[in-house]
Amino acid sequence: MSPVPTSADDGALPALPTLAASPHAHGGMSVAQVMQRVMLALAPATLFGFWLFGWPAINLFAVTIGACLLAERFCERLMGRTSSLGDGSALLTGWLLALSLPPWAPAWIGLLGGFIAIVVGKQVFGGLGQNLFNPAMVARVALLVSFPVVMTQWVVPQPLFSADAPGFIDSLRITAEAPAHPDAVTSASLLGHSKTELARGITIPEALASGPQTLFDWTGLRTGSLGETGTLLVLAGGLYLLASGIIRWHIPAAVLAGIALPALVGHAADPARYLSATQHLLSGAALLGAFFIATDYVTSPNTPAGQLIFGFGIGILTWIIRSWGGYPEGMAFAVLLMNALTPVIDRYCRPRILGRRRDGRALEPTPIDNTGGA
Amino acid sequence: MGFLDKIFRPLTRSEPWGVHPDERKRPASETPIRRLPPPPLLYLPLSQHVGAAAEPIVRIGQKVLKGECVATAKGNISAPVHAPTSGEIVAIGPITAPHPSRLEMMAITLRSDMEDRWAPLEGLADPLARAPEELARRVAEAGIVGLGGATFPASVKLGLGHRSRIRTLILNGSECEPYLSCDDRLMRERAGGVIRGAVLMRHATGAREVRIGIEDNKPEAIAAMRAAVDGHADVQVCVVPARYPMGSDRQLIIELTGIEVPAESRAADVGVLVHNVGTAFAIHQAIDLGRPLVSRLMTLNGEALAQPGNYEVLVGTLVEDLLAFAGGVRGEPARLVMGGPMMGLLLPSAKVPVVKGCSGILALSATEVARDEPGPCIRCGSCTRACPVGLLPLEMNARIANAALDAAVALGLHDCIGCGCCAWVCPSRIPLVQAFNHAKGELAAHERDKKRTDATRRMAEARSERLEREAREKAEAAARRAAERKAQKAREAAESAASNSEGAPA
Amino acid sequence: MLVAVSSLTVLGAVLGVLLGFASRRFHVEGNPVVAEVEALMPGSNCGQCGFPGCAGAAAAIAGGEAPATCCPPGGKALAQSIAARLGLDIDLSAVADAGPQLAVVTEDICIGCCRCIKACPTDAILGGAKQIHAVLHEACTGCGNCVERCPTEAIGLKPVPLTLQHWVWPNPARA
Amino acid sequence: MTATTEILLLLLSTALVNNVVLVKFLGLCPVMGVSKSMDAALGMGLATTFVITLASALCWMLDRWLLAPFELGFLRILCFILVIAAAVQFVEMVIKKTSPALYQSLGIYLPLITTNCAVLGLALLNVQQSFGFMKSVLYGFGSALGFTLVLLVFAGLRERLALARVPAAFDGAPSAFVTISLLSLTFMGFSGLIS
Repeated sequence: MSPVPTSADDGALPALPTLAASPHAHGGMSVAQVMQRVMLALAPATLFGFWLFGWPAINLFAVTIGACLLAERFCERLMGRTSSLGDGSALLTGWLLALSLPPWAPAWIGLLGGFIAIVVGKQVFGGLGQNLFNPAMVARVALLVSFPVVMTQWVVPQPLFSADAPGFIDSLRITAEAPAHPDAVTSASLLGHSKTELARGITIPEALASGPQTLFDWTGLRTGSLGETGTLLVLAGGLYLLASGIIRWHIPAAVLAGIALPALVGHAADPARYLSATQHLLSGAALLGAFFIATDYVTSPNTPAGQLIFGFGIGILTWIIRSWGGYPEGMAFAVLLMNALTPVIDRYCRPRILGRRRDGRALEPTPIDNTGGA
Repeated sequence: MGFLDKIFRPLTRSEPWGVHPDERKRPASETPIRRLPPPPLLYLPLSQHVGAAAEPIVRIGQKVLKGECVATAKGNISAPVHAPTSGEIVAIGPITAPHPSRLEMMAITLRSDMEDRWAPLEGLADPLARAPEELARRVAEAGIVGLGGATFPASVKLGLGHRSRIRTLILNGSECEPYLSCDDRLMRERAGGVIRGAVLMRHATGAREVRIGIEDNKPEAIAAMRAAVDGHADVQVCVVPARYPMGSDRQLIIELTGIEVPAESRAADVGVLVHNVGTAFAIHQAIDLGRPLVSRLMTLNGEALAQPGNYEVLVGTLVEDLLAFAGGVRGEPARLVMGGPMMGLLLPSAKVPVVKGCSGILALSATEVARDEPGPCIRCGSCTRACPVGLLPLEMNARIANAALDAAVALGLHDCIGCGCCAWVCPSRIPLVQAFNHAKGELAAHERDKKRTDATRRMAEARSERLEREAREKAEAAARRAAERKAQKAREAAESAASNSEGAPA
Repeated sequence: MLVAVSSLTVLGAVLGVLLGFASRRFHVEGNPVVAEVEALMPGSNCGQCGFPGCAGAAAAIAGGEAPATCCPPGGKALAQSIAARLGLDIDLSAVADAGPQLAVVTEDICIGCCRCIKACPTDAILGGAKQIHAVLHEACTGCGNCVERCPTEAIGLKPVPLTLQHWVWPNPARA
Repeated sequence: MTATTEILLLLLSTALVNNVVLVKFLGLCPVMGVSKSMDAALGMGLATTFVITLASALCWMLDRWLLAPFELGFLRILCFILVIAAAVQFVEMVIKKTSPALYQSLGIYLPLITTNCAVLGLALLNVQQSFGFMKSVLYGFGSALGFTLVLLVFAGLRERLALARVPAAFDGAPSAFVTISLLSLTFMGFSGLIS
């Protein structure tokens, strides 16, 4: 054998390693881990919602998530792709959608919503990472526009194990939408109530005074979507996400500022017409949206500046739709509108490249200061 | 956007760049340097540096001594190769390159006589009194290249000091790559030589000051260097935070001088020069002792290795021999890597030689490599945050995946330093660096094609010009001949007419 | 009726004058695209596209009479850059691209007839009558014109050997 | 209500609430045709904005001072088309001169602004609603802004879509249609904003 090792000798060597570029190590983070942490952060608020609204809410939650998982697997099978249920993204989509639905909504709402979210909102574009709009919000808006009555029927909290809470068997009837949905338990949310009363010419303070007790309560004992009422728990989950580095402060802070600033100004100018900033921030899906929905990686900008613009846009639009629009809650619309603007924002908010100016031209070299003499 | 900039700049600039990979430098960094005896065969690639390959000046069968030049530099940017030990040249030909491509490269094969006899060498007496050019020439003759891994001929960089005025010479002792600790050991054990090299380089470049940047995770090296620096007022040891890629020259320059090197320019353009501490030590050896670069320190590390540690290795030693000396590998390593885990090159096998730019050999186990199948990008933006240059790796990758290379260039592909931070953090495990390497390679190939096309066009034009000229000349010649014939005929006619009139028919 | 006719006439006349003036004011000479496409072409005027030289092919491509993929020596890379310049969608799978190639003379068979030398658009073949010919690698574009002319099949095309300097990382597999 | 707020409200209402593309479904041809790149979309949007604004003004004058006094209402569409065609021709010449690249990328869609139903539609709507001159121009301008906005946003989305691994059955036009329908859905959030 020649003393020179050439590729001709390769037969004698063990199998060649598969070609791979550096780096040869990895930080260890995976998509599934990201999704798991978000779910962990959502868990307290979700459990609170389960307790507050009882078995029908639990049923709806299960149905919605089941629909999402089914739809995801169905689409992937249709496309001949391998299953990606393991990454948890479809589960999370279903989870977020369920949290944004009226807690006692019938099962078909959850089914249809899950189907819309996954098929129309996500798989049509190619699945995880390819969608242009937040799938859960696509489904919520589609449902809201199509079934406005069902989607705005808020149930008065009836905590599990309390006297009037429906048992598991009753809950199945509610979920299956047997007609016996007693009128007494539905009520308006703060945003909806104030909007309808305003339209009738009644000022906000009067409307709040005359409305039911469950309109507004910062501890979360209020009407609202399944997952949005436990505001403090939502906030805690959001802070956990911030602390664990899954999300960063830019989007949530900008969303909340975008809601709070115009609310402050509006309320100061005309308290009879506009709700206060506190009421805006603690009602509806403001916190849930700011921490969990607007921060969706796929549909939000990548750079800090872009994220601030994006978040602030969501906040402002939410406030505008809530205050002047035709719908009582604007978070879902605002998120989708800013989702649509995300490519434009990304395009105009690129980070500055080292050694270049923001417009992409190279920096001028700094003159060499050699006057001191060696 | 100037207004928005003003608002957002403070918010965005505070974003830290880079990553904090698991260091894994211990226990290798705590073991003293061991010297590897000469192996039976050494393979000396002719192209161990950036630039033109060296040209062999030895014949097969020729006996050489340690330190004797076996291949000389060819062209301005090149470096010679020296015999790392004494022995006999047995082959000059292609060998498998220490490169993931599995292609071959030209190399000289040397059979060691196991005597390791130095050729007669002479250091330069009182080098600080000599002309800087002479120092640079000595460094060039010693075949010294950037030992941090860039392998740019050191003398060329020293020569830059005269063309653009150098204010600060930076010695890079940051060693930000995980696993590697050879610079750390060098600074701990041979601090005096490094400082001596720094002083020589300062003289050669005409720099006013020397700053040595060392990451704060190497307290012993900092202490040793501080002790050695005593007495040199213009040499300063600076502690920099441990963060990858602190050792990238642009990042280190910002950290140590606050100067941001403009894109498309060299550090020398702003009066800064960065050299590795290993290069400084090699320059000390070359000038004070006259020894060319024939060996270097490298770290052997990785879970699959029995005895991780730092070794002084002759250039040209087979990785196989090296691993055997270090106690061999446990089981089958998942990857053999030359260099650090973040930027190192995958080796096709252990039957390749180590080269001048090799700072370490890693035998990584499957758990360390943690290779997962890539998933779709979820646009999480981790890569954007990690990128030390401020690029958008996810956007560039999406464009490269769709073969839109020009769009990737518009996003700053050419500013990418290939540090690997983006791929290290990517939760979807997308091989971003490979995508960028691919695109850069393709673009370079396009560039070559374009040059070739231009040359072709010039040649085609020259040819058509030539054909035209030939046709013209032919036509002219034909016309001339026709005219001549005509004249001839006329003459003949005239002659015959004359003869007719002159002479009466017989 | 008269009013309608006359008002329309006046309207048409006014707009016509306006446009006539504008067309003078904003007149554009020639088609700059042709020159740009020509700059992209290989420039060897090998004629494999069927047009008289690269300038002719460039005009045909810019005018939409020829596909962007009509240049065999340019291959996929050229088709791509032309398509990008003209904003066309092209089907690259139709382009046969064997990669860069070089003409090689098999010295045993070459009879030194000089036919290939005359056919070479870039003067890349050296040699005189009754002498073995050689190919200048730097000048050869791999157009293949010489291959057809050779009476003894001594000239063939072979791919340019891959070296470490020319090696390109493959595009990684993605999900 | 001051004049400024009125102008602002009119612009907002025409650009967002009654968006010409997503709510009135006018001018869909260029929206589908010229939305592959943001640069071309912006150019198309600006060209159309110019044509719509100019046509709104010219057509108002034409209608008020020529067609109405002489009772030539039956010639309205004909005359409007003539004016629009002339404006488009003018824009085409200017773009060809100033930006050949944009001219190339807009391609056939540039002369087709003539047949963009949004342009004629807005001119006719102006007449129908018997707006004053300023209001007509503003109405046209606001609608055109809405058109440009949608075109730009949609082009951005399609640029991203072009990089996505869309399933084969939805590649190209189908996914674009789904996208614009979702965009239309989101614009429903503006409904009831300005009554």
